Amino acid sequence: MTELQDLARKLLEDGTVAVVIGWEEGRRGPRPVSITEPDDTERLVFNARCVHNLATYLDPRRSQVRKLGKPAIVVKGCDTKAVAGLLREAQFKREDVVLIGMHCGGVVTDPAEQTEVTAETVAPRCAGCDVREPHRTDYVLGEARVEPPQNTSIDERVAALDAMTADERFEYWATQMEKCVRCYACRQACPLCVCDVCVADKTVPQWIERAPHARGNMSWHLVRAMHLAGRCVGCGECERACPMDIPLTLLNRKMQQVVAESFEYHVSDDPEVVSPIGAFRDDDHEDFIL
Amino acid sequence: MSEMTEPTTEFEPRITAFVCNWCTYTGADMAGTSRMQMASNVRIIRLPCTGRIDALFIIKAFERGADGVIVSGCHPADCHYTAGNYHARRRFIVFRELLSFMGISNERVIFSWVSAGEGAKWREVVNETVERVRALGPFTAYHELASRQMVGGAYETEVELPDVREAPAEAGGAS
Amino acid sequence: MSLAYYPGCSLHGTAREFDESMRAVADALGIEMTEIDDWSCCGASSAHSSNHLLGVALAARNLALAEAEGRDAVVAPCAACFSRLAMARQEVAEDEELAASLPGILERPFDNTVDVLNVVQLLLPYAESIRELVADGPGFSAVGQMKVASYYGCLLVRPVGVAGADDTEVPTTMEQVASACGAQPVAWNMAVECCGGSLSMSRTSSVVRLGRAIIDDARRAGADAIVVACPMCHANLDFRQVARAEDGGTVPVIYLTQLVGLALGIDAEKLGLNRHFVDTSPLLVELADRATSAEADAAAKAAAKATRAGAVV
Amino acid sequence: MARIGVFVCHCGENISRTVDCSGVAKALADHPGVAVSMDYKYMCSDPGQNLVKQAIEEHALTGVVVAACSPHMHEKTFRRAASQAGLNPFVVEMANVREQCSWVHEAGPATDAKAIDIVRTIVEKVKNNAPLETVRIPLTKRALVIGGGIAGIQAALDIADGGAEVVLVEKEPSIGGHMSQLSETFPTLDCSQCILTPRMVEVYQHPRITLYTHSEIEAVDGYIGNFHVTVRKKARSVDERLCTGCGDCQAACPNRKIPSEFDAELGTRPAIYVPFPQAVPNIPVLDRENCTLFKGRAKGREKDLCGKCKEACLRSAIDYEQQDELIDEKVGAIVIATGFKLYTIGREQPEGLSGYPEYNYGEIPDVISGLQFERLASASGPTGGRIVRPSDGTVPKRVVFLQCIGSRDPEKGISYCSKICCMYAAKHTMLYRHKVHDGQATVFYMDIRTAGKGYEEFVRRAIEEDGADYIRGRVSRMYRDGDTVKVVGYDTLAGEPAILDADMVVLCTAIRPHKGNKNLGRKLSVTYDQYGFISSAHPKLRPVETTTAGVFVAGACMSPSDIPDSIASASAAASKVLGMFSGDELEREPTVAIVNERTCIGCFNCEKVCPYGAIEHIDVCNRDNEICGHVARVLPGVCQGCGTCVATCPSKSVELQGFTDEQIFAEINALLTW
Repeated sequence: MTELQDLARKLLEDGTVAVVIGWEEGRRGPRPVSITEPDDTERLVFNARCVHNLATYLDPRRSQVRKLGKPAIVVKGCDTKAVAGLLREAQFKREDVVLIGMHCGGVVTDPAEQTEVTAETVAPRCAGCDVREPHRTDYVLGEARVEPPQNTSIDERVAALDAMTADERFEYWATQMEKCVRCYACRQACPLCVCDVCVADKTVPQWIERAPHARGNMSWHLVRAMHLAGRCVGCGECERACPMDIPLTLLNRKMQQVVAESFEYHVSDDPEVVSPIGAFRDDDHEDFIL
Repeated sequence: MSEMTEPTTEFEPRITAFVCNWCTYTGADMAGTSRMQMASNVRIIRLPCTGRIDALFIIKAFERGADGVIVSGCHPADCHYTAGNYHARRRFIVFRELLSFMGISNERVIFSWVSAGEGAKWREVVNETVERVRALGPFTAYHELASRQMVGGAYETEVELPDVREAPAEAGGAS
Repeated sequence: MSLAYYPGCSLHGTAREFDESMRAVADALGIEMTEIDDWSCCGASSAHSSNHLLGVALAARNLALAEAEGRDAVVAPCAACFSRLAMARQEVAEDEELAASLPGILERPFDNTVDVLNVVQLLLPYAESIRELVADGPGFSAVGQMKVASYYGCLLVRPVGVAGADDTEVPTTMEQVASACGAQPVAWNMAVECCGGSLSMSRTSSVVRLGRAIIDDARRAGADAIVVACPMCHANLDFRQVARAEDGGTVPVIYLTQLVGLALGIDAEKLGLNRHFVDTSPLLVELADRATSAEADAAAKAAAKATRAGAVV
Repeated sequence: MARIGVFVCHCGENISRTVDCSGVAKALADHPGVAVSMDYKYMCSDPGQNLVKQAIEEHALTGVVVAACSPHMHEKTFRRAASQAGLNPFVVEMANVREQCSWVHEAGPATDAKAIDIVRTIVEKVKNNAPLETVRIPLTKRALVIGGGIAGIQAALDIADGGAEVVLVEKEPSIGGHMSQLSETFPTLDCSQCILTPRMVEVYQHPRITLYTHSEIEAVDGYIGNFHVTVRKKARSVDERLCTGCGDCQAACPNRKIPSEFDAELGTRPAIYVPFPQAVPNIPVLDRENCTLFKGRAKGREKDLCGKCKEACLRSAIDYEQQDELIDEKVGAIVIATGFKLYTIGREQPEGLSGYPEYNYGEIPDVISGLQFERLASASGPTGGRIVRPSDGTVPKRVVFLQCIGSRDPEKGISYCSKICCMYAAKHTMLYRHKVHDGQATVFYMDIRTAGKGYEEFVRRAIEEDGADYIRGRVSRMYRDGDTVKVVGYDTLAGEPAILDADMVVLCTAIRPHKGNKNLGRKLSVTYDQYGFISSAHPKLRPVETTTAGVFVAGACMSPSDIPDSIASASAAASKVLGMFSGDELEREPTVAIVNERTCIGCFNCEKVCPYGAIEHIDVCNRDNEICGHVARVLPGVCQGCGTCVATCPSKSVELQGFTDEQIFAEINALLTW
């Protein structure tokens, strides 16, 4: 931990950055913090309970963070994929951000109750993680970590839904959509949802019904999943932020699978890798087209 | 929607077609000039290119009670704008899987390439879609989503899924 | 590939030599074919022109019998039988109702799994082995000297899709078998011209006229003999030719199986070559002389080359 | 509140036969926003259009919906009428109740309901139509003509005479196309060279025409008024500035046995050659595939062989090191005039076609094509105009012509009629009779099609005065019979076989487009039909325009044409080009995309999907004028209005005028409101 704190102090003291965004111990587990004073850097921690994806604070729309000046943020491997996503869509320039990469041995699913990474507590997104050692960051701290136990429940839940008939799936999602209260916490938490005026807020024309009944909600979540297809890094923050426990990551996981199968595209942490949006191949499969 | 004709015994599906102006719309015109009789359940909305056809249109059509949606445009390499249909194809590969994952059966969304000279093929697409959707029956489920009451609804569903995190036992304790 | 043999009425009657040569060649090449037990008429001409179902059912009965015997394919040397069996097989394959009704009519199971081969389709895959057998034989064989015009007629190449893979206008499969035997096929124009077919009785004058045009063209092309693979063609060309001998020279007409038999060294008598109306024996004698003189020239040339080579050294 | 006029057309009875037009008009009368709703027998007629104009003035309409035929037919007509009455043309829309309703459904309540729905949808759309002004973009007043046949030559001359500059690109070493290979042309029998070569020289000397021969189109991009073309000028191995066309190099070339393409393989030519005496430009081309020197180089020899042509050239114009040249040209309009080639009856056929086994795939001596007969009859031909048999050079006494070889024969993959064969076959019988007085020409035909001016009389003359024997029937088989050809046909009028012995047989083979049309079509995003002919924008109303604005088509590359057709369509295309060049700027439909720069987040996904590169980055400054971000902006001149960017933009910050989200939202609602 001290390695992180010393680096943060040095960066703040010699002015390379104006703020260091990381985690500090909070009442119910680590919580994001932005540190501007060198003395406060010893509050920084990093452990298996740091599940948040701090890349969301690089969204240019967060003017209160931008006002603080050039940021350094502490990122796990999966977070760098979100940073690459933002770079791919020109939201900020790479030289305007300092990335402090941390070796990561997997994180827990619920930071409030769970402290150690075990077979039961490991987060589903850590299964098959190929970025335990983050690439393309300015610094890499901590030591290499062994592969955590694999929790592939999310794939099983997607497979279980796939196995259902269309009507059963419709019934399942209809009941989930009834719960949604349209608080848009999922949009707020997502590092890649960066629009100034979201299409869900447009009323002329009101493509997505704003009333929180199941129909409006289904349309909202359909559009959200479409917008994240080929972009979502699977950090799971949307589901963790959802007050009504709607299994949103199932939708995004399914989209990841479809994009991987159809376009051989896996969300990558390299901003140079072109996203499938706007790219096409002559031989994209069209067996479903008459 | 005009006042429904007196309810015939057979279910008459309402199908919306989003078609591109240069190929399928002209193909439908050609079916007209060749007097090719076809089912009258399809209502055509003309757009410059399949590239312009947004997933939102299809969602809105189902929201408003369409029983089936046709999306049709130029064959690959024939697009008047050279690449509109390629982008559309890629978009619909993903959207179609998403709809099916959400439980809206793929049988209700029909994609096709119909060129300006294929009036006969357009008639086939229309007739085949009408029969296919008539067999599936009306799709009021999406429209009636709005009237599902949340009171206790979500919490009593016994839909068992492995490892679905149990919502707290009593209702409303979601903090 | 277990084969059933369907001789048909003509191979047991006027075309006996086709049957004899077929069996002889089959033995020589090691092709096992067993005659279908209790085979019946294939429904040629009379049946299928009067009642469609009768024509198909008659042919299907034989296919059903072969199926019952567990055969993979039926060999029908006579082009008419081949055409009827192949047509029946195709129609049953395309028409479910017909396929469903046949087992009742035939009073036996029938799943239409048996293939149908004509004699050219049978021998073509054996062309290589014929070539090797001929190579082992005498260096200058009679067949080696024979110039042949292969005559297909109609049923061997038509209708398209039923009668095998050859080109309907410019067929080449019989030439391939003939050259495998060492014979020299000639380029001529009447390979698929009509021989008059079943008008042999009702319009004999036309049949003779058409036959004469075919024979003249063969002779002009320098053919020693015309090779056929259908008893009807043979009858119209061989028998009718003798009836009007005064019109011009005659050309022997032999079956493809007889040509292959000769090439494999089988005795002409055993192949039924003596049964033709246009006598084939003078041709065989002449070919033998040609072979010997050709052998003599070759020997003389070799000797001369040797002396010249000797002189140089 | 919208004040929309609804006009339901009977279209004579095309619509009213199965749709209750007055019922539809009545149903729309009390639709919210509709000020007036009427039906009329012929809306597109003058009185019909006047109805619209009066209604606009009387009711101060803010929108017009004409329920009639397809917008492809009369959208322009009614938009012009409305603008004459002072209403912005872009608030006028067509509701297609003819092609997509009355013509394809039976009369009945369902059809009427559908017609009402269609009209109501367009009314809801028009409520959201915004008045738009036409887009003006700068225009390069230069035209590119692809193909130097008679069509290309005519188009180039007309455009150049009209005052605009022309770039003419021809694939062969000389312009002239197939017409230069003809001996005499129907129906006037005047010598092809005499009427063609002056035009060719005119092109060569025209101050406003830049001519590239032995060249091809490498790439085209840009859009109407601003095309950017790359021409590949293939190496001729001859320096054009120095060469005087004296022909010494051709005389010196030892390799003279190469079959001449110009003589349709009947004659031969040297490796360095000028295709025909009157070639324009009269500058030879070195055929590097057959030249011994280049073949040696290809095999890697250090020392060059031969080199005779270079020695013979006094002006040392021969240059073996000359390479292909890529030339960039900026043009405002393009005319495609790539002409045709002939179907062959041989064994190898391109995909979808089949040869003629009945005629032994043409492997019979003295069976030649119509073009080869032209070369035999032509004074500059391999035989100096003497009609002789290619096999033994003797004069044929009996010549048989076979019409419709490939054409009108779906079995062979070509269902259309090639239009010119009936005429040139009759011409051939005349030429043959004039040169071989005791010769007998026989023509096997299905139907003689001579619809042109003076055409029927021409064929009657061939039959009555020049003794051509016309037999109606097809030839079922043809084979070599000794040294003549046995032609086995049938005379369907006499009802008996027609079996002839012919000394020579001429096959009038079908006209086919060049294979190049396909990738040319891709480069210019121009559509082509299943045979490969370039498709025009509208077969009847816009025959010489293509679906791509600024690209026109002329001559046989769009359908089989004779010389008068090619000239007419070439001049038509030229007039379209000159019409386009008449103004200083180009006016374009305003259906282009516009970015809402306040909500654009600068992700530039729109730029990734735009096929025309019509999106540019612009800087956004904060209050103290520092650049704090970039947003997208659409170039109205480049945008073609496909709308792919609109569907790709997640925040809906870009709108396509004419097909805005509000309009489509209104249409969906009108159709399906529960």
